[in-house]
Amino acid sequence: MRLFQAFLALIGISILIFVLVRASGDPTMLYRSSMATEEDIARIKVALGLDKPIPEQYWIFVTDLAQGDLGESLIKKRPVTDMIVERLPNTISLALSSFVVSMLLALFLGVLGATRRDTFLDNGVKFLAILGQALPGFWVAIMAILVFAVYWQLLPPAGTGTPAHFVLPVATMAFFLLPGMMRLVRSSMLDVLDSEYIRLARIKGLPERIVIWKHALRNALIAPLTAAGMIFALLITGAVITENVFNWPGIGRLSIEALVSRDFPVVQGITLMVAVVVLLVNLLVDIMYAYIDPRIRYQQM
Amino acid sequence: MDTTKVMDWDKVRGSTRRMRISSQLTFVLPAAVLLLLVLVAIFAPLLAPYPPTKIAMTERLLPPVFVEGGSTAHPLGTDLIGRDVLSRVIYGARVSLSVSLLVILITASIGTVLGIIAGYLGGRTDAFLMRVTDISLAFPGILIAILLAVILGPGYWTVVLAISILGWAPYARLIRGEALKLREADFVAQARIIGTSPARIMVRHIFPNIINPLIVMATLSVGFVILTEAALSYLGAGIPPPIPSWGNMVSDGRNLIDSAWWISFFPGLAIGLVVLSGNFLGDWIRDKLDPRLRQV
Amino acid sequence: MEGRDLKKYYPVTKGLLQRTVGWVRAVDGVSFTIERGKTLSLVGESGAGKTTTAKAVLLLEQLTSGSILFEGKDLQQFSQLQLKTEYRPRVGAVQQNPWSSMNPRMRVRDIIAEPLVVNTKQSKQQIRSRVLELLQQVELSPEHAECYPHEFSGGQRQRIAVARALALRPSLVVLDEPVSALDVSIRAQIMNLLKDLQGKHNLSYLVIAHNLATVRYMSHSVAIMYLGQIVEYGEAEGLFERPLHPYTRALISASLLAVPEGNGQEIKQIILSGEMPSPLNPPSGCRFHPRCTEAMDMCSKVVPEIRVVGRQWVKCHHYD
Amino acid sequence: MSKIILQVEDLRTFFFTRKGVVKAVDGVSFYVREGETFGIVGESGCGKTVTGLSILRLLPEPAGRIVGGKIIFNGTNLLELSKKEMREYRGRMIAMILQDPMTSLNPVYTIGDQIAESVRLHQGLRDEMVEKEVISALRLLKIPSPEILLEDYPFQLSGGMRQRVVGAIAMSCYPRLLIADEPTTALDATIQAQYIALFKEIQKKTNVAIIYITHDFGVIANMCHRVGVMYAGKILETAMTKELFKAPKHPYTSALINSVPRLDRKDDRLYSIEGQPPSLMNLPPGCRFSPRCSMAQAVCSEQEPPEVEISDGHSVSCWGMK
Repeated sequence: MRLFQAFLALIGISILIFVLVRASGDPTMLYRSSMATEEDIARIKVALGLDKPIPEQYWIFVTDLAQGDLGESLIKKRPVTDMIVERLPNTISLALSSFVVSMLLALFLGVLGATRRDTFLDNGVKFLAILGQALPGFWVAIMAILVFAVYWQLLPPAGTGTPAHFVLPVATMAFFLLPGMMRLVRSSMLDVLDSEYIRLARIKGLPERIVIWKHALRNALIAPLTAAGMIFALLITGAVITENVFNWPGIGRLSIEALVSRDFPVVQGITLMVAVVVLLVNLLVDIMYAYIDPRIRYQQM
Repeated sequence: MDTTKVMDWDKVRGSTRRMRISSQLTFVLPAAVLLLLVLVAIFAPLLAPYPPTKIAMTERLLPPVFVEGGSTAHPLGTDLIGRDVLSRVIYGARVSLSVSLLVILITASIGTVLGIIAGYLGGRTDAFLMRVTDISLAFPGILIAILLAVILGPGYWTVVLAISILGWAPYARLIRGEALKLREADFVAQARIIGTSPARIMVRHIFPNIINPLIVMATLSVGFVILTEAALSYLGAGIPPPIPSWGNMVSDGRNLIDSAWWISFFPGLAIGLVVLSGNFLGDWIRDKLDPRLRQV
Repeated sequence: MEGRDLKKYYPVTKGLLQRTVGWVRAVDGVSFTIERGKTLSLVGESGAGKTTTAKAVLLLEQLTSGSILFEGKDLQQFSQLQLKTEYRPRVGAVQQNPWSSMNPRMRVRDIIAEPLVVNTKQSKQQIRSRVLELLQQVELSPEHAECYPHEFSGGQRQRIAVARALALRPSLVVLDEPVSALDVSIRAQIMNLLKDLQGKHNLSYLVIAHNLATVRYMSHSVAIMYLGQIVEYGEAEGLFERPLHPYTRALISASLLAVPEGNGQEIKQIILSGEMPSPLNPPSGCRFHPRCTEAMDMCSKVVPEIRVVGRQWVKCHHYD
Repeated sequence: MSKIILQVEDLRTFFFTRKGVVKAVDGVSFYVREGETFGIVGESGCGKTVTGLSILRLLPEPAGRIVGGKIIFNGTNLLELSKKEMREYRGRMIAMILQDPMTSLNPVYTIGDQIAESVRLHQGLRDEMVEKEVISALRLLKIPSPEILLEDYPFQLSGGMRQRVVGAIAMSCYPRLLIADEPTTALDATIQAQYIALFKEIQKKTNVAIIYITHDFGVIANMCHRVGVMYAGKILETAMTKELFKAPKHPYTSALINSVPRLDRKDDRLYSIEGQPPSLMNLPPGCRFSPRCSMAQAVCSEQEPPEVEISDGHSVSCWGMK
């Protein structure tokens, strides 16, 4: 059922992009140089399959996609797929490490904030979260470079290679991701702590430690999990920005390089690939959901 | 949690008074900042010492006045081609503010209409609209914005369109949730018993009851819109130079960070200040209008 | 008002194609009569189908089968327009929860006037004077008209709800648990008000309730519902003095004060075993037999017919 | 007479909110004997639930605080215990059943887990023994086929069955005192009758003392030996149940009893109490019932009436008794 819906969504997105591509004007415009003749244009049209009817064009577009063929870059004249595959590991390593760091911190600080409300620690964490939500990520990154790389020269300002190169990008990403995630954990934890079954757990005489980390946390995770899709979207957004600030050779950087040179197939390819990943992530979330919440597990059986 | 046995009366009184004062501060300060922003944006030509795009190659990369070598002629310094940073920050307010207002107007309207329809009518309409909303929420919007910028070319209206495409879904989801709750409310059932038409129910019974969350959401999204606009402009997918926008100004300074930090620093600070004010004001309004949400 | 063999089944669907795999028989053959100026109460535990029946009367639910007769005319013969102009205004409703039954954004005068605005073309002046008249009838003062619902207590709100229900001068008012959300000390006020209004305007009431004592105080006749069916029906006095159906007896025993003032002897309580089964798959024969303390062999096999005993009727094999 | 297990003396629990101080419990005293059921009856918001939570010292922090009084359980003042010592009492010595069975069980753990947790914590048993204890707790609550139920999640059970599970959790360590906060209000009439009969039986078996909190006089009459009638944060009258129904002394008690319709007789017109209960943030001076009392004298609105014991075990706080 879920798979079916994901499949439908994929078709929807592919149609949307297809329409966007065609609606954006005559694709031959992109190839046309001032010296191209009418015949040249017609030739390009045939080469691109533009002489065929629209549904057939869409079919070709989709079958190409299904075979992993995302077209060819206008500038580099290389298959888009190759370009993405080449850059992907960098993005994954950056996104994954940032995600793990911020998730762990969010859980820890969120729970702490909810259980020690209005203490010095809670207020400190809240203050950082407020700053994190207000200051633009790219600016924070630049200022971090200024302080840590230019003045103190502790860390490299940009690029990849050593573990030290990870520190600033991951920290900026975490600064960007953490507030939202932490707020989610904190507020859902507060909701749960207010519930009757937590009261009952305390009536049983359970120590606070068990009440919170066993009874409350598992229920409190359900709400943030519904937002996992959004967190993933945030992760990609963060990656695009961070990669650009730190000259990190990932797909975020690639997409902006393509934007600058108006290399349409590359941007389109990245968007499509991300769409597929988004759907996969959401499927994964559904599975995890069922693991945490027995109500859903039993419904589907 | 456990109960403390002894009570300190004065301490409790003191803390409630402190709470009241700080609650007023969280309204007055952000409201003042936002009001200032509006005034600055409106009167930018009067306030700015120079035209924002005036190039003066002889006065390149001047530091701000309080740094050695700075001059009062350019209180916040100048950039690579001698444009006055203060003037550009002032004019940048125009972009941020107008984009915010437009986008919030568009997204709030679309979201409210779709949300009420989905929530009240329910069934297949609801299922379809919410699936679209979910996908839109789960999709990294920045890529759509970049895609649009490639297709349409960067520009003011591209930015408005792109952020609107990103921003309507949270409204739709919130309003739909509220409408769904209200649909089950007894007073809506009562209206149906009386024979009120669905349109009248949606307009007269449901809409007035979602205005509070709508206002809260709109205020809170000032921050989102300004940050997104800035991010897009920073990436080159937003407001194109030479029009000053806080985002593209930070970008201008990126590669000069080791020599002229002020080019990036001040516009970023402006963004932070405005977003912070928007968030605080939103929280304050939420506390006032919707005590249910106060806990968080 | 008369209900004849009302049935409401909800489909249970499953899977991708929303295949119907069964029916929830929420209301399964319910018939009743409400006389002018009298009160009929539907009594039962949650899931007995009493609320669904009331919703059908209020046109909030489409019946699967059966017919409702209003002042001698079958509602199915009414056109949409006739329903709107001739039926709706004649039937009012008061809901259980006075905290949620009013739009918090409307003033009391607009709340009470809403039925008039939607259904009639009266002038502002006419509406205003009618609202004031209604406020007076429910013992609220005219100044209250300008207030918002949140300024009132539960009891006062329920009075406003009653005023709204009476706005169009209905002949029948559906009262869905009218006092159960109120504080014990406030309930009597509202019940007395409802009785007074009934006498004054010759109103018919259809009361939905689970509290038997309230029902006895309010009603002329009573229908005891179990699992979508009426198992016993009759005049309130007779039914409470001489309950026939074992389920009625168990219900009464469950809600009696067990310490009578005088003699101090304890009343033998009837404790039922088990819980009400799912209406998706009701038991064969008499629907009550799995929990009945007096069940016989035939109870699980043969569906009991209506037996008239005195001025009440019952569906139970003990009276065959 | 059996031993007094719990004695509450002049308990005061206040909530400190932004708008002001809510005096939820304002000078409540009562006691409970072993094997006895003491009922606390009152309208919503009169402080009866807060009284129950105060005994366990589980008030919502930071707003709710106990500001005065003693709670003496089996010779120990619970208010003087450390947090850790207090935990030793909860669940093992004093248990509590909450009102709404739909929300009081943790949705993500099985029934078996949730009962076993208590048993393991307080009795320090090995796993096989734990399961035995859990099953015997379920048996005590007459839950059919307990072995199968162990693996079920709360959402798979009906409200009545869930409330039995909550009862099993409460009784799993054989506490000396059980606080039952409207445990049957959310249940249907016939299920309520089952539940009450069940607890009467359990009380006979285990000699547990019960504090039964409710707004329903029917339940009080059915279940309790002695009753305290609570109004706006204070117990106005305490008596044996039979005596309270036969000869209520406080005007509030008699008004309340007369305003409830009776099933065993035909009432022509109910007595109705005028007005509303006062706000706990802003109590009237003198006797808190005086503004609504039909027998109020001048002194009633000036000074708070003292508690007077008019006969053995029957005490009233009313100037009319003087």
